[in-house]
Amino acid sequence: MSEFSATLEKVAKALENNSKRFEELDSAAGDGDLGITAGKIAEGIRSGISLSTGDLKADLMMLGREISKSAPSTFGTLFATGFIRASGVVSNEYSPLENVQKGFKAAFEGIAARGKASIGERTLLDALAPALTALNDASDLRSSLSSAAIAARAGAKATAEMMPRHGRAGWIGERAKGLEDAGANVIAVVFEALQ
Amino acid sequence: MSEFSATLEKVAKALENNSKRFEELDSAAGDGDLGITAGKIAEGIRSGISLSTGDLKADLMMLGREISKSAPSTFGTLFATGFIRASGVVSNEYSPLENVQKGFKAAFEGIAARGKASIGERTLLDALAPALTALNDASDLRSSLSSAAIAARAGAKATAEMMPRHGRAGWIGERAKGLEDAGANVIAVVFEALQ
Amino acid sequence: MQKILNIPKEFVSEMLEGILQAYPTQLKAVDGDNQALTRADAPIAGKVGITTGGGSGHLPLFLGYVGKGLLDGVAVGDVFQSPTADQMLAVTKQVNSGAGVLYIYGNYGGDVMNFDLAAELAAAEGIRVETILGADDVASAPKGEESRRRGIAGIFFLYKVAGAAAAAGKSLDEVVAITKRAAAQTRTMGVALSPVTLPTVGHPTFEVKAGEMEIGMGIHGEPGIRKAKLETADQITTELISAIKSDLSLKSGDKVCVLMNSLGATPPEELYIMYRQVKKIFSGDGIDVARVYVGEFATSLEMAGASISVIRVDSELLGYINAPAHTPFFTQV
Amino acid sequence: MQKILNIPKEFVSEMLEGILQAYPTQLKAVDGDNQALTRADAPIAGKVGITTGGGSGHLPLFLGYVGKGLLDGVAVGDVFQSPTADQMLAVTKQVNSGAGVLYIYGNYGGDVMNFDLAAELAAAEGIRVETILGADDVASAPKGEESRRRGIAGIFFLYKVAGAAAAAGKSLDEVVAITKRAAAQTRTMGVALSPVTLPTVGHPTFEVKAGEMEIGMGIHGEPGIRKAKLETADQITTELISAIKSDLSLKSGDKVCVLMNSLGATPPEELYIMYRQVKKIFSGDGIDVARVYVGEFATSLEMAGASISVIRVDSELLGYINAPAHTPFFTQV
Ligand SMILES: Nc1ncnc2c1ncn2[C@@H]1O[C@H](COP(=O)(O)OP(=O)(O)O)[C@@H](O)[C@H]1O
Ligand SMILES: Nc1ncnc2c1ncn2[C@@H]1O[C@H](COP(=O)(O)OP(=O)(O)O)[C@@H](O)[C@H]1O
Ligand SMILES: [Mg+2]
Ligand SMILES: [Mg+2]
Ligand SMILES: [Mg+2]
Ligand SMILES: [Mg+2]
Repeated sequence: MSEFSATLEKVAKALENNSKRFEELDSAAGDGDLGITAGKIAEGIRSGISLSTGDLKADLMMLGREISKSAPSTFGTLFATGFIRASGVVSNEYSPLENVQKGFKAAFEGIAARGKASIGERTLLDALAPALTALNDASDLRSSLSSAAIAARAGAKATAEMMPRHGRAGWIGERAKGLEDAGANVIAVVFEALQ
Repeated sequence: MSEFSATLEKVAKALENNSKRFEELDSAAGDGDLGITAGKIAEGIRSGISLSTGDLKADLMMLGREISKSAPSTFGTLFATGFIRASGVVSNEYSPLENVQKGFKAAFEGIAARGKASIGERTLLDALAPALTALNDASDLRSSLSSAAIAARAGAKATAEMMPRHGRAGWIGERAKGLEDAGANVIAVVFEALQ
Repeated sequence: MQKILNIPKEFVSEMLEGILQAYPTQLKAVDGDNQALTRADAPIAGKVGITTGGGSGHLPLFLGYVGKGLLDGVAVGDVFQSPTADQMLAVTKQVNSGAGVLYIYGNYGGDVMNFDLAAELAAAEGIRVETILGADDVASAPKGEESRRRGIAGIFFLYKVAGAAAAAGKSLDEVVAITKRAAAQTRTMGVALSPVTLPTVGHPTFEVKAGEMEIGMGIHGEPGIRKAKLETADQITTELISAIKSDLSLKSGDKVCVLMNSLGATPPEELYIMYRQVKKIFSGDGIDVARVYVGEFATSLEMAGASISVIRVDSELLGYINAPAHTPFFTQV
Repeated sequence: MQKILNIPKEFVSEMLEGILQAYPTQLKAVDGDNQALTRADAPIAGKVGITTGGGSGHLPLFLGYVGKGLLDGVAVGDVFQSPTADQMLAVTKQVNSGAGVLYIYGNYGGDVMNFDLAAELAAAEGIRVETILGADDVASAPKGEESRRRGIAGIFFLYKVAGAAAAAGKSLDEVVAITKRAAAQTRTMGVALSPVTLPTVGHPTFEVKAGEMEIGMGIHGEPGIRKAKLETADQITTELISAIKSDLSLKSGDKVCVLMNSLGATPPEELYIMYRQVKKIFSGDGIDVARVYVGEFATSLEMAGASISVIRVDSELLGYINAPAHTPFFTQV
């Protein structure tokens, strides 16, 4: 298994290990299916790994397609969109750090466009945006990923004070306050697994 | 108000006064609507009285039509059928006793034909049949009606030991045993009011 | 009582008002009585008139089948109650074009009494009336006592055959003959999963416990043949179809039409899960399903449960079943 | 859980199996995936393809509107869940005859994400895709925030208009323009009287207490705008119609079509009682009801409750609404 695949496997495992927590958060403010979605994303990731060709661009596209097939909920589709958009910008000519930076930037922009959400609206973007900033501020891959993990976690924490406007949680408004956003938590877990 | 109308008014009142009892009996073995039906028959009788012309034949037909309009349940329709069939056989040329005997005979036959029930099957027929015999055995109107009332009541009592085969009670079978038939009880009340 | 109602005892009159307002070009009331309804264009010259009647609470039964290619008129009773003989008589007179009238309705005491009386009064006015009863419920009486059986959703096939034959210009005798043939080939068996609440009563009038079911319970809560723990869709379907198959002596090579009916609250999704099993059984037996209807055809307010009706068809019966029809509640092209 | 089921998690696959077995001449699965369905005769040469999609549990939504004069294909999700982008893509490719494809579906996050992704992938394969969202639920967001509104039963009118326009040979741009006009004129408002139970969950996923109701609750149990004691049919109807009237700025002389929809367990009898009041209000306001539909159009399994949809029509929109259509679940002549 390539290093890339091994890292993805770590992400899949982390998603499974935390599915209970995701379910709890999504139950409180949404419809409680984010634990299931996390499990299905893990399945999609594994199925993408098994089809891996070694070509980063093709593999990211494949991962996105497989995740979208196995996890069709809002979050699953946004997650898959990130891979598909990243696929469009990575290249073998770039350094790993460059690919990570460009890939996550494209993922962030694609997800924001697809979900039509803005920063501060209590979504996964509120964990992804600070992580992206941290990635860009760093000069080597290792430190970039570890500071991104810290930033994503802080971002997820901060969602507890935000009013939801998107997804099913958007319908409950004020009542969500005090609780962290479920999707932002998934992002934090993903970055913690990547480092 | 003619004597005929006054007698019918007594029947109407008796039906209303006993509606609770009819409801109880029909609830135990049928669908519990016989109390309501009795009230509606009383209404139909009063509406027939109000349209009375003094011609016995025409008045019985009118009573039957009015009862069938206001009380469309099984029992109401059978009851109405009795009046309509009686209307076909009475005549101003007969004595009151003859008219009572011929009228109830035609009513009995019409009800039996319409309901396709036989004696002993736990229906109103089991009160009406002994009453009819008593009417025929008597030689004056007064005694004929009083012995018919006694016979109808005894007939109604006897239904407690019969297995129902008709109406909604037919569906519960054995479970009806020990209770008198609701419709037979109505007949007993009617004859008690007539005497 | 989770019902959208005004005054409970006005349930039927308000419903009928709404229906007449919804379909003013298709239905009309006879002599201003909304409980005596006919096609707006009745009587149809030269056509045998077909009427039905029965209590309310079973939509689309009974009035929903009044329209082109189906019935001409209907007498509408209160919830679960027979309409009056007078109402049926008024409908009869309105739909009669001189070709005679056929009554088709379910085998319930009150209805039989009233409609027999109506037929008697109509005959006295010179209208020829014939009657065919829907008595398709296998669960309501054993073989040999078919005439005691209640009528439930299978009556749809009788309406369809009679309506199409009459629309095709058949005489009263011919319509009677073909409809009798349809009745002889039709069986239904159902299962109830919940009771119903009559608007004027306000609480359930009988009981079906959560987690249980009653096989063969009637659409007014008449006792069925077996109470049991709620089984799987395949088990229930197999039991219903087995009873129908044996009562109708279905055999390999037979052709049937099937009607999957919800009693009200059971959603169509569940009917299709059941149909999957019906099709499996019939395929295994070499029985050909020529047509299937799935939906609400004879309901009991908000009762949960379903029934399966089967009619064995030859090409003539199938031709009539496949004929077009158009009413406010049922359209087939 | 009073449901007729086998294995709860096979609910959707068994239902789809039953549906395909019931209508083999009308529907087909794309590449053997029963969750990607199209008309059996798709693609129709030269015609704009119209597809929809969404979660299961809402029959006849969504797949019930696939057929002549209506839609060409549908992606079917699990109960209350979006289908995948891949399924929508497969349907898109199957129904595209070269004239382009229009997506019409309800405004729910999961669906929007997936179908936007599908559209993106279809575009990459050279298929032109346009999208119009059903967002008719007045209760789900205030005026000024219409784009946040959820789609419920009013989507029927969008399907009807788009389907008829496409069947009449209109181009994709023309179909989009007329359907947008229909969407701008359509509003729905509903009331829930009971919760629903998802087959895989086994107990109600939200609460509506006996004797209470929730005005504006969504068809998946999304919170409404007002919980209250259950009111009369006339009171409820007046509240729903008032909200629609003011949101749509209906005025004397306007012509509308009305759709009275049961969420599942509420029987048609009650819908007609409500319609009586709708008609009374509109008559009083000088608003003309050109057509009314009454029945189940967008349900939520066995949920009790109802919704009222209104579309303001001109003669072009009304012409498309009145055009014939024929699917396994909906026939209009
Ligand atoms: N429009 C959106 N843009 C970005 N993120 C979103 C959006 N809608 C939902 N999310 C994220 O998805 C999470 C919920 O995902 P999921 O449970 O799959 O959605 P749902 O059940 O609402 O369809 C939320 O916690 C939020 O982080
Ligand atoms: N076929 C029948 N022939 C004679 N009497 C009958 C018949 N069916 C029912 N009855 C009588 O009618 C009574 C019930 O009447 P009712 O409550 O109006 O009928 P249901 O509720 O069954 O329609 C029974 O107690 C019985 O006496
Ligand atoms: Mg969720
Ligand atoms: Mg979800
Ligand atoms: Mg009774
Ligand atoms: Mg009764």
